[in-house]
Amino acid sequence: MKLSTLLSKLFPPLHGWPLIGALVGVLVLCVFLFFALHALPPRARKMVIAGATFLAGLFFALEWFWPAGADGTNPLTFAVPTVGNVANVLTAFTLGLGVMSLIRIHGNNVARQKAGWENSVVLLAGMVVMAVSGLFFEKTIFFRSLFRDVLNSFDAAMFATLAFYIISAAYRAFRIKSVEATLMMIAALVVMLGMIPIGQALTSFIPERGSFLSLLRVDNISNWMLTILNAAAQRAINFGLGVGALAIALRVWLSLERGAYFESSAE
Amino acid sequence: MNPQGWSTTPGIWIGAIGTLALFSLLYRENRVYRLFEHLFIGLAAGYLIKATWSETLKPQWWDPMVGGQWPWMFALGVGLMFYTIYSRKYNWMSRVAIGILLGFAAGQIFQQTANEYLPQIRTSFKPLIVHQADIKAASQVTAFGQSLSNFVFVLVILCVLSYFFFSFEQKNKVVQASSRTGRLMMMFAFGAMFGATVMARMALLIDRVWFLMHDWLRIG
Amino acid sequence: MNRLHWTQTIDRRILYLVLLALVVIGLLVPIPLPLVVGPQARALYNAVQQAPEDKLALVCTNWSASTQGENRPQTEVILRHLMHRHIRFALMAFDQQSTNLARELAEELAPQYGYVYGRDWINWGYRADVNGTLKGIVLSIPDTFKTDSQNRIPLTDLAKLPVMQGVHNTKDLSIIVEISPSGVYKAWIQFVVGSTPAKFGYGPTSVMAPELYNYIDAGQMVGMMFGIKGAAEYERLLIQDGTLKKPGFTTRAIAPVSLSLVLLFVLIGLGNYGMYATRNGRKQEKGS
Amino acid sequence: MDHASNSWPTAFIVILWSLIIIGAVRMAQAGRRFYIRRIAGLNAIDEAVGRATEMGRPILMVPGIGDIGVIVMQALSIFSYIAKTAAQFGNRILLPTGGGTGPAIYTVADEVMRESYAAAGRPEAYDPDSVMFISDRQFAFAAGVSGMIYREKVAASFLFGEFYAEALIFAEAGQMVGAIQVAGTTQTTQIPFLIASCDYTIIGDEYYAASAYISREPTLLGSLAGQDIAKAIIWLLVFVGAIGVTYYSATGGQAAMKAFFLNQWLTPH
Repeated sequence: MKLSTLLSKLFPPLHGWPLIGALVGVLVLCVFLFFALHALPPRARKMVIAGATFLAGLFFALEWFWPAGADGTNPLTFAVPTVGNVANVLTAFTLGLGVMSLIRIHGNNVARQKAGWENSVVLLAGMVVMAVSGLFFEKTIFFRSLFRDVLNSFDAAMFATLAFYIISAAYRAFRIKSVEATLMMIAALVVMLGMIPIGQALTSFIPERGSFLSLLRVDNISNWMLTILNAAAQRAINFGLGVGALAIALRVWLSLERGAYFESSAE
Repeated sequence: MNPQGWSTTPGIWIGAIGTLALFSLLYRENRVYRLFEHLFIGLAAGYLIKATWSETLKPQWWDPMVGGQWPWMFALGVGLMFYTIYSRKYNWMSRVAIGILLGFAAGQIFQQTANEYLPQIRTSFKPLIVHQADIKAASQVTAFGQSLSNFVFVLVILCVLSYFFFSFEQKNKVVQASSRTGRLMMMFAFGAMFGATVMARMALLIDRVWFLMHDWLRIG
Repeated sequence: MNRLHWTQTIDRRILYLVLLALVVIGLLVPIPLPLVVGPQARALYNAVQQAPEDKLALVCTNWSASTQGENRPQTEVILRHLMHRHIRFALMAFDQQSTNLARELAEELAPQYGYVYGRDWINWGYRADVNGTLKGIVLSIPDTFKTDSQNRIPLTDLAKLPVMQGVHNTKDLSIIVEISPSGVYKAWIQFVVGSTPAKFGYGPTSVMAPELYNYIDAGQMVGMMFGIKGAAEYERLLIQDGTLKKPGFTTRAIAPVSLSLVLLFVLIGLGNYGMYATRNGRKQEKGS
Repeated sequence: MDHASNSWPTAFIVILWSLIIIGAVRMAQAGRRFYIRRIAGLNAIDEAVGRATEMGRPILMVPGIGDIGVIVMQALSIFSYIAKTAAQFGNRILLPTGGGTGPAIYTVADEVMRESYAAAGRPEAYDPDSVMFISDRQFAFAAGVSGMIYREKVAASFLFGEFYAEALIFAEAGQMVGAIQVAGTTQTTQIPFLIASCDYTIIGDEYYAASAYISREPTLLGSLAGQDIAKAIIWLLVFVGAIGVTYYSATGGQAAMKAFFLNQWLTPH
């Protein structure tokens, strides 16, 4: 029997009262499991955490390593979207923690009338107005304008400050102080020259193609730097990052990790 | 002042004043910035609540569950484990839920590594001597130029990789030279990346200034 | 202290003010800066110019508010060009925000060219799954998108959506242009480009553009617009052929872009000159 | 490729790397000691904390806006070391979290900071308000954190994690208030901006070496040695591959060999 059919037999879809019964039943079971888990000794708790981590990872690992048939799927493939949804839903449940963090800090500010408490009022009011109008009045001009004209404008404004910061960063950093700083500066200047008409005009007397010299056009040099030097350097850096990510993922998955969060035993 | 010349949409007004307020941080931190910073965070949090419900929880959890797929209720059980962090006694249980999230992320690493990095290794096998016959007719690159480019490409990869060896002392002269070259090549690459980003950032500023001038003040 | 010392320590607020002034002036006063139309923009223009009129063009957008500075003008010139040539087009997106932003842009331009929704253009809407969607449209567009996103009318309902006449899969497209700040082009090349006679063009942000030369060189992509500069080059071509009567925002925007880059050159030059001069000065003081 | 069976040679290499790394970790846990070379940027962490103590101003730690996963855990592991030092000297710390999974990261960060203070022997000094969720939205997070940098006049700023365009906003804001800044990110495209604005920037997988370097924990040093061997394999593959392709393209006649080398091996089907 296929795993998917087995699962649908084990957990048949229910409707009406049986559904409500099942939902309540699951909740009661969860509460029971909660206290059962808590009764475990510390060593077993550690194993529960390690086991949950391992099993969650095992699904994706198995699904990938299990040879696929001619149709490009294996017996686990059907569950990939569902497991992806589970991950999404679990992450979504953490939302309350974030909102509680905001409410705690800013609610405190307001309650104790700390300096700048008015700002905290604005923050909380903004949150309520946006959430309520989004959840219940989604089709209104009010919500659309709040989202597009206000929130999006703020996003774009903050993003645009980068134009200023990039100027001051370049002005300060691109000095001929060391070999490294100089190399960075030269590369940046050549690439920027290749982008503006004035820079392109510098070497525009060289024919665009067909001549050996055309490689010396500013735009060609700039392209060469970006596609050869830059691409190769980035690729090598990313190899290291890839291996590093693989290593820490393996350590976390197999509970071999040591350091913050992992070394302490569950009390 | 001609009232018709001004946009009347309150949203655009708040957006425009907020834009100016957020820019004002560039001068110095001030009360108006603070006000709009908090408004921004508040609105973003409100939108997060809305989006979490209508884009994730409702379609992926609530709808299927009330549609008959009752095992989804277990997700709530696991999800509530996160909230044990508020209790000294039970807070270890949040680690089970976090562990599941970390496990999901970690388990996909094999596929990610294979998909992202292995093809890049393969495409790094570039011929160091290119023959004219192998060059596409339309291309303006000469065989010599392509050979040189390929040689530099491979050399840069090897040098930069050698910079990232950590677990032995780099005493050997060849290794030292290679690692140093790798570091310099990286700096060159970083400069190129910096230069390539400038124009995009300027375009964003111009877009915002245009928004202020055109959509808000209706000039230009 | 050396009298050139100031060139090393200009207050950042002055830099910011100068930049802002350059941008405002550059937008207000038309500054005739030379603009070289590069081969990539020209190739994309030619591809749209030569795209068959009896087929549907596809414009895929993935940009949101954060990169609209470059991607919006690119979308605008492409849509204007298509509308001027009376090629019907479809919009699609892999970004939720983008589907609204592109639709609003199309709604803004449509009346100028007498375009009617459902007859001359259509919005297929947004899909999150890139690979699945692209694999899907190669086989069947109506099966993949099912309905249009505006009115939820089935794509097969040709009475209500005559724009979909004769459009079954990617073979029936006249040209594909994606405007995007992200790397979705790889999926297009992997899944779609080989399946259709339609040419594939691109509008990347200038950060991403350098990645694409490879693909243009390999013929997998017909051409591209290099960020805002590319959009301005494209607009220049549209003015030259009479599609556009007067220059739009894009042409205006290119002057402040160039000016701000020149400002950066000047500043880096000043900083280094000051440092060099101060250093030399110090050496002389020691010597004397 | 959706499955390992699309290209077994590819899967083989991934498995080989994994086994080498796990093997090195086990060796380290069994008592074998591994060496680690100097990483300049990381020595600066103590200096930065010291500066903050002198100035009596807070220390900022930002774990980026990436989703919860291994990159964030790595950042928190670095921050845990910083927090321990800060706890000993009585510095205030600030740890804002953001990104799509910001609330989940907030949970973990809160635990890690609490533990770090306890490990430093000063559990009472931990202020739960020092860890906070700001926003899932990239630029709302940027606005909040840069406001914080200016208002609190942070003395030291540590940016470790997955950063995108907002990296430069934080780094320049820190620069403006005169903070000493140490940064590292897995997003290579942001490294140039961090180098331009921060005092010390660690590059590439120095990021993953950081926790081993700081803690000298045998497990992590072992893992690092395993990673080095995996990278050495890449080095060899690229070297041999390039020479091989050159040879076969030079000899011309062996087109079949070339086709195998270039097109079959490692290419998913």
